[in-house]
Amino acid sequence: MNKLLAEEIYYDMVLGRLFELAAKEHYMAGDIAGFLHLDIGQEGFSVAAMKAFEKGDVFTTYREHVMAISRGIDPQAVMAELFGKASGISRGRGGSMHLFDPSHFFYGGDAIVGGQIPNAVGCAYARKFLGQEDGVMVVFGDGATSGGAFFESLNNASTKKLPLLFLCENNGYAIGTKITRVAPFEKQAKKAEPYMLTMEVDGMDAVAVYKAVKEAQHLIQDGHGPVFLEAMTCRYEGHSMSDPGNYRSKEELEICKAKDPIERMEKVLHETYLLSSEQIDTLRQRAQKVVDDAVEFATAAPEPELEELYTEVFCKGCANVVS
Amino acid sequence: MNKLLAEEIYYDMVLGRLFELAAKEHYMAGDIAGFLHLDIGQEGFSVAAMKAFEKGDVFTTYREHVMAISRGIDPQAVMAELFGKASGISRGRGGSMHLFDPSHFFYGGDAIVGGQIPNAVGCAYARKFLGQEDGVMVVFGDGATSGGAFFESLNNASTKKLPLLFLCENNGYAIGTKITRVAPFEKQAKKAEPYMLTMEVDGMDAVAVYKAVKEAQHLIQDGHGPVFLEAMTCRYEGHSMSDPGNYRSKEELEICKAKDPIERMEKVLHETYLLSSEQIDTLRQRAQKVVDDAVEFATAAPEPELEELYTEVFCKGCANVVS
Amino acid sequence: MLYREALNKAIDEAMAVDETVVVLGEDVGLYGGSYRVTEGLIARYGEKRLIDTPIAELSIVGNAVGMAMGGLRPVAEIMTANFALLAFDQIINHMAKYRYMSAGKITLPMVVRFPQGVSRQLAAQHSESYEQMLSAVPGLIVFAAGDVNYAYHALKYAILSDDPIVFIEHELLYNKKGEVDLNAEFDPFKARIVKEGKDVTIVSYLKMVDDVMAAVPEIEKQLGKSCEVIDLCSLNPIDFKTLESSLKKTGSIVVVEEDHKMGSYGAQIISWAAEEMFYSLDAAPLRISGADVPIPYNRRLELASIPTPDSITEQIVSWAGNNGI
Amino acid sequence: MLYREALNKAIDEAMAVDETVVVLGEDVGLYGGSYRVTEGLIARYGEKRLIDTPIAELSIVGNAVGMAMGGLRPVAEIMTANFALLAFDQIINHMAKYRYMSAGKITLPMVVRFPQGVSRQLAAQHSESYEQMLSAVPGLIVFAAGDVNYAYHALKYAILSDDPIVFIEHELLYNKKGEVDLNAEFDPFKARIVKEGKDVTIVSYLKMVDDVMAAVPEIEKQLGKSCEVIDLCSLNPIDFKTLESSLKKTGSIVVVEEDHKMGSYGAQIISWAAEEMFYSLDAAPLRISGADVPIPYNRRLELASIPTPDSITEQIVSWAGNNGI
Ligand SMILES: Cc1ncc(C[n+]2csc(CCOP(=O)(O)OP(=O)(O)O)c2C)c(N)n1
Ligand SMILES: Cc1ncc(C[n+]2csc(CCOP(=O)(O)OP(=O)(O)O)c2C)c(N)n1
Ligand SMILES: [Mg+2]
Ligand SMILES: [Mg+2]
Repeated sequence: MNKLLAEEIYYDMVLGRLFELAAKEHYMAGDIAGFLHLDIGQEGFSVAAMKAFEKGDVFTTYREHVMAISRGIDPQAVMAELFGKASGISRGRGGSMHLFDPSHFFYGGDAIVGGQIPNAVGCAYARKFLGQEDGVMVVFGDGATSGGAFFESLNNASTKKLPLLFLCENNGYAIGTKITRVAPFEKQAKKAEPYMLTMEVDGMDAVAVYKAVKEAQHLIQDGHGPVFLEAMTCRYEGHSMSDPGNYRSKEELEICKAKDPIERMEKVLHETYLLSSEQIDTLRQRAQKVVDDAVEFATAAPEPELEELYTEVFCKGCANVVS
Repeated sequence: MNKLLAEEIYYDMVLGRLFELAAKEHYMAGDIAGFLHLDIGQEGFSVAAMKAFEKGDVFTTYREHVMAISRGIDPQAVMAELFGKASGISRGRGGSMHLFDPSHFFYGGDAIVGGQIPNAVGCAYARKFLGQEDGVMVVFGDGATSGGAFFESLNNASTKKLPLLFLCENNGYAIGTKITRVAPFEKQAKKAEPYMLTMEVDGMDAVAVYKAVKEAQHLIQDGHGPVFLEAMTCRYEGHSMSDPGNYRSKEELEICKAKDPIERMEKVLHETYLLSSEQIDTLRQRAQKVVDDAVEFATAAPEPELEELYTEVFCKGCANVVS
Repeated sequence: MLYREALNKAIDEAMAVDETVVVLGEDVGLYGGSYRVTEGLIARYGEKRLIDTPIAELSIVGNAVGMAMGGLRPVAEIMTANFALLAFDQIINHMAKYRYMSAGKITLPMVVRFPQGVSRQLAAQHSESYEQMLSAVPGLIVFAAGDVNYAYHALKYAILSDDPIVFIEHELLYNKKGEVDLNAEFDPFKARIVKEGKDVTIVSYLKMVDDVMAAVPEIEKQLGKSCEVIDLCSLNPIDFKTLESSLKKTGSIVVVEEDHKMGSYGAQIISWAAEEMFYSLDAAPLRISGADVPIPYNRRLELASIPTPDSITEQIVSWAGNNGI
Repeated sequence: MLYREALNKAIDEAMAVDETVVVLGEDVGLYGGSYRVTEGLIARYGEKRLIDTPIAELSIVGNAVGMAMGGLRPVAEIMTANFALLAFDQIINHMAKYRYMSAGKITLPMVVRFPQGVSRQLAAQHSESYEQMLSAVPGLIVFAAGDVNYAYHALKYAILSDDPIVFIEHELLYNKKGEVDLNAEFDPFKARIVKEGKDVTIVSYLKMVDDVMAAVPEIEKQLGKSCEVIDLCSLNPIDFKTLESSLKKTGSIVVVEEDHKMGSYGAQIISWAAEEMFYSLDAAPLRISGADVPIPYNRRLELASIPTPDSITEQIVSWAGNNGI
């Protein structure tokens, strides 16, 4: 990883953290509603995965703000979406859980746990069919690894040797349920073993995640078939803003926070890339500015017109055809 | 296996074969309709599994006539069900695919591929909860091992260490689709490896199936948790009466028929248990008589009354309650 | 008592009287349920009876069916209606049919409960209503709890009954307050006359009952007529008797429902009225429903996609004008 | 040409004009489809475009959604309606909603097709109809092919259109004969007037259109009135214009459908007639539907569970008597 990239990753992580903190603040202020799932603690994972999987398509879940931004979607359009505004990336119709941007090959934002995985399989089939060799990455949580959609996808992707990276973000919890209470083992990669190569990485270490995803993408691009990569992470906040998170002990949370991916990356910048504290600070300030601008933009952005309610439901032609 | 049991298994296999042949005949004569899935070629598997899994609950699929009979359900009630008669085991409402008899702990006859598997998981939970230690066996085809219901069940049964035997009847085909064309490997037990002990058996060898199922049942009764047993079999007929079965070559079918489980068991009776040809013939004749009686019974049995259309839909009380 | 407390009480009491009652679902145990309906129960009844499941709705219902076959009385919770779609095969092909297909040999004493409807900006994948689909499945009883008293009595009835029952709750009702009348005889199949009236029959259920009641004073004021408001309670079977008497009295019927209009549950009620009560109708029936769109996130759009007290008032008043009421 | 041949021709021609059209489903490739709809296509277009899938309906639709996102035009076949329940999450939460949720950024040019209905003694898990459920989902177009000409034109339209479309066939129509009119302009959204008449409007779709047509001569004879028979064709959106003109002419409406009555698709049509056309109705509308029971195996019971030409005649004649028609 060169210095520029390391900086970029660090910058995106900070941007992600600050974005999430702003989202939290504006949720509490009532500017954002619905379910808001913060990615705080997992920025290293989210950012590094997006940076490493350079080209190709990405499918993910409702916990996707940081990924969306790191994928290149304008933070203003993301924040405006959280605010439900017409300038949002989904014109205020999707909200926090449903950020979509095909121009960035980002089909994120499925709120049915595991539901995006078969979609990613189909997309991988399509891309291979069309001779597009970049591959597809699907991100999902540990909670998704017990549902039929996930299992069917392992089987199908493996049968067809599809260029698909299964990237499991294992933060140990599905809302309040510890994965080990509802699965026979702790690491879910085991479920993929009959079907494909599996790998594990420390999801709190952005550099490691970057390398692992890069390696996996090369494998799938080389026609190796699907790969399963599990990243052990942890989230600092409750599942969503409506979850107080009482099921985790203070100690558990402390251990988790001690691995903070941003601090870790900061150390890397210092020690490996010899950035000064001032240089790092400049990056932070730049990120803060972007977040502040995003909030300002979102605040000022217009509400969707009421006519928006009825657009893009049916085909454009239908109404005429019938009448 | 003692002689009596060997005879019994052989007798049930012949009974099964003759029953299926009679069903086929009466389907062609128009006495039976709908989908009729014959078990010809697989009788060794079906009978031995039922005999071995003595107590406990059995869940299975639409290809279940032979299992039902071997489980102890009166062949007359089964044949009458195929004829759609009021004396049928499901009073003519279920037909060939839906034979149920809780008094024999037989919840067979689900026609949604894989649909019975989560039911069996739940039943195993209930039995364990209630301190009933016989265990549950769920039978399904190779075609069921790609669907979400199956996978979720492996995971759940394993997490809860349930007394459940997953018995896969792998006859290599799901209707016209060879399993190897739609799965990454030939033997489906591999899919269960992350979750439980897996075993394989020659499904054309009744003695081997008997032993394997016995062993598996002991394991699950001993609190070992779920076990997966895969039996390699083959069916002689098309998938159902409406399938001409053109997707299999003559040679493939010949190879398959050369392993005939009945002939094989006959040899065992001769060689190990020293039965004479006459003794074997007597068993055959006895079976033929039972099948003939079943057909006669089914033919003579009354059609259900038209009022039957509306019984057992809602609770008995509802109508009154509302009125 | 709050609606969610009433549900909790119903489950608690059913578990106390019958040891075979078990609850399963995502986060129902340690977490106490995402809407706190099962709070505290795991402490009382243990992990074997409060079963936290992984996120696998097909299995939640599929296992419940098997548990019922194996001698238990499972109460399955699906976290939100939308996820119930993953279990539709088990609900419709299994839960609803085993009794009939087996000629009554199999009974399934089980309940599947879930919250549905438009809450607050949960967007398209978390805001749906499925009474339309599930009430149309022969073999299922479908209850919809519109108030605290019904929530308690009907859920307790459902758990202890031998029938497969779908029990629908509404996302926005969990903190609704109300009384539970423990002395009254209770019939969960009976519609509830929320308010008597003589000129217009308004039929509703779940949260829309509250919205109707919020609209009624203004409607009555503007029209100078009185409305009879009925909470259907049991969506299948339907208490047509109660509807019939009301309709005979008023000569008109309005259905108010939150779900999309096209093919809605309310169409069944209007269709019944037109088919069976045609000559008692003095006016065209009216159906007030949600818009035929997936539910949008933005609050203005969201509110525009469902009936509100204001839009109910407006539509009824304008309808009354057009129909000479 | 047979109905199944018309479907085959539609798929074949769509595959020929657009290389991104792919077909996926169980036994659609080598086997040629369990109702022979895709027969011969694998020889022409190869395994990459005729994709035999394992038995995993959720993935069949879920993969099709992803294929459409990735640049293909998938045509997914579900072997029988009942199994589509396993894919309801993908159909309803994904296929129907991605366009709206993404504010139009994602388009899903895809078709999900399946046969439904009561065939011949296939019993409760193989005899169902889901137009009631699927027509109620905003974002999905639902076509129901009642004849050979429509089967060809509407399927070809569906495959080449950019909308997510559910295409419903009927188990008993595959061997139905008919002409395909290749010259006519074709509008898949338009209802088809199967027979003109002036006294009674009978609305139907899929196989029931044939049963209605079989009943009509006797009905007309007994009543001395003439019936207008309409095949809806597009179940969502509905061609209300055609219904409206007919109803204005006849003053009465009968819906005939195979599905269970409770909450049926036809309730939507009757409800519309009562709400929107009340003052044009001279008689109570009539809905003739299947019984509210899972479909039994026994042939007599099975026939008793659905409308037949005889029962249609009987019900319409007795209704006409009661309503002074
Ligand atoms: C099919 C389905 N079931 C249940 C839910 C409710 N739900 C939303 S997120 C969630 C937990 C998911 O956990 P995990 O996959 O580990 O992701 P994380 O939130 O930890 O990132 C649940 C149960 C849902 N959205 N979809
Ligand atoms: C969910 C579902 N999908 C499709 C079908 C149609 N179908 C019936 S049997 C069958 C093949 C099953 O094959 P397998 O499980 O190997 O059992 P076998 O018939 O070979 O014994 C299929 C696809 C079904 N009944 N259920
Ligand atoms: Mg998690
Ligand atoms: Mg098979």
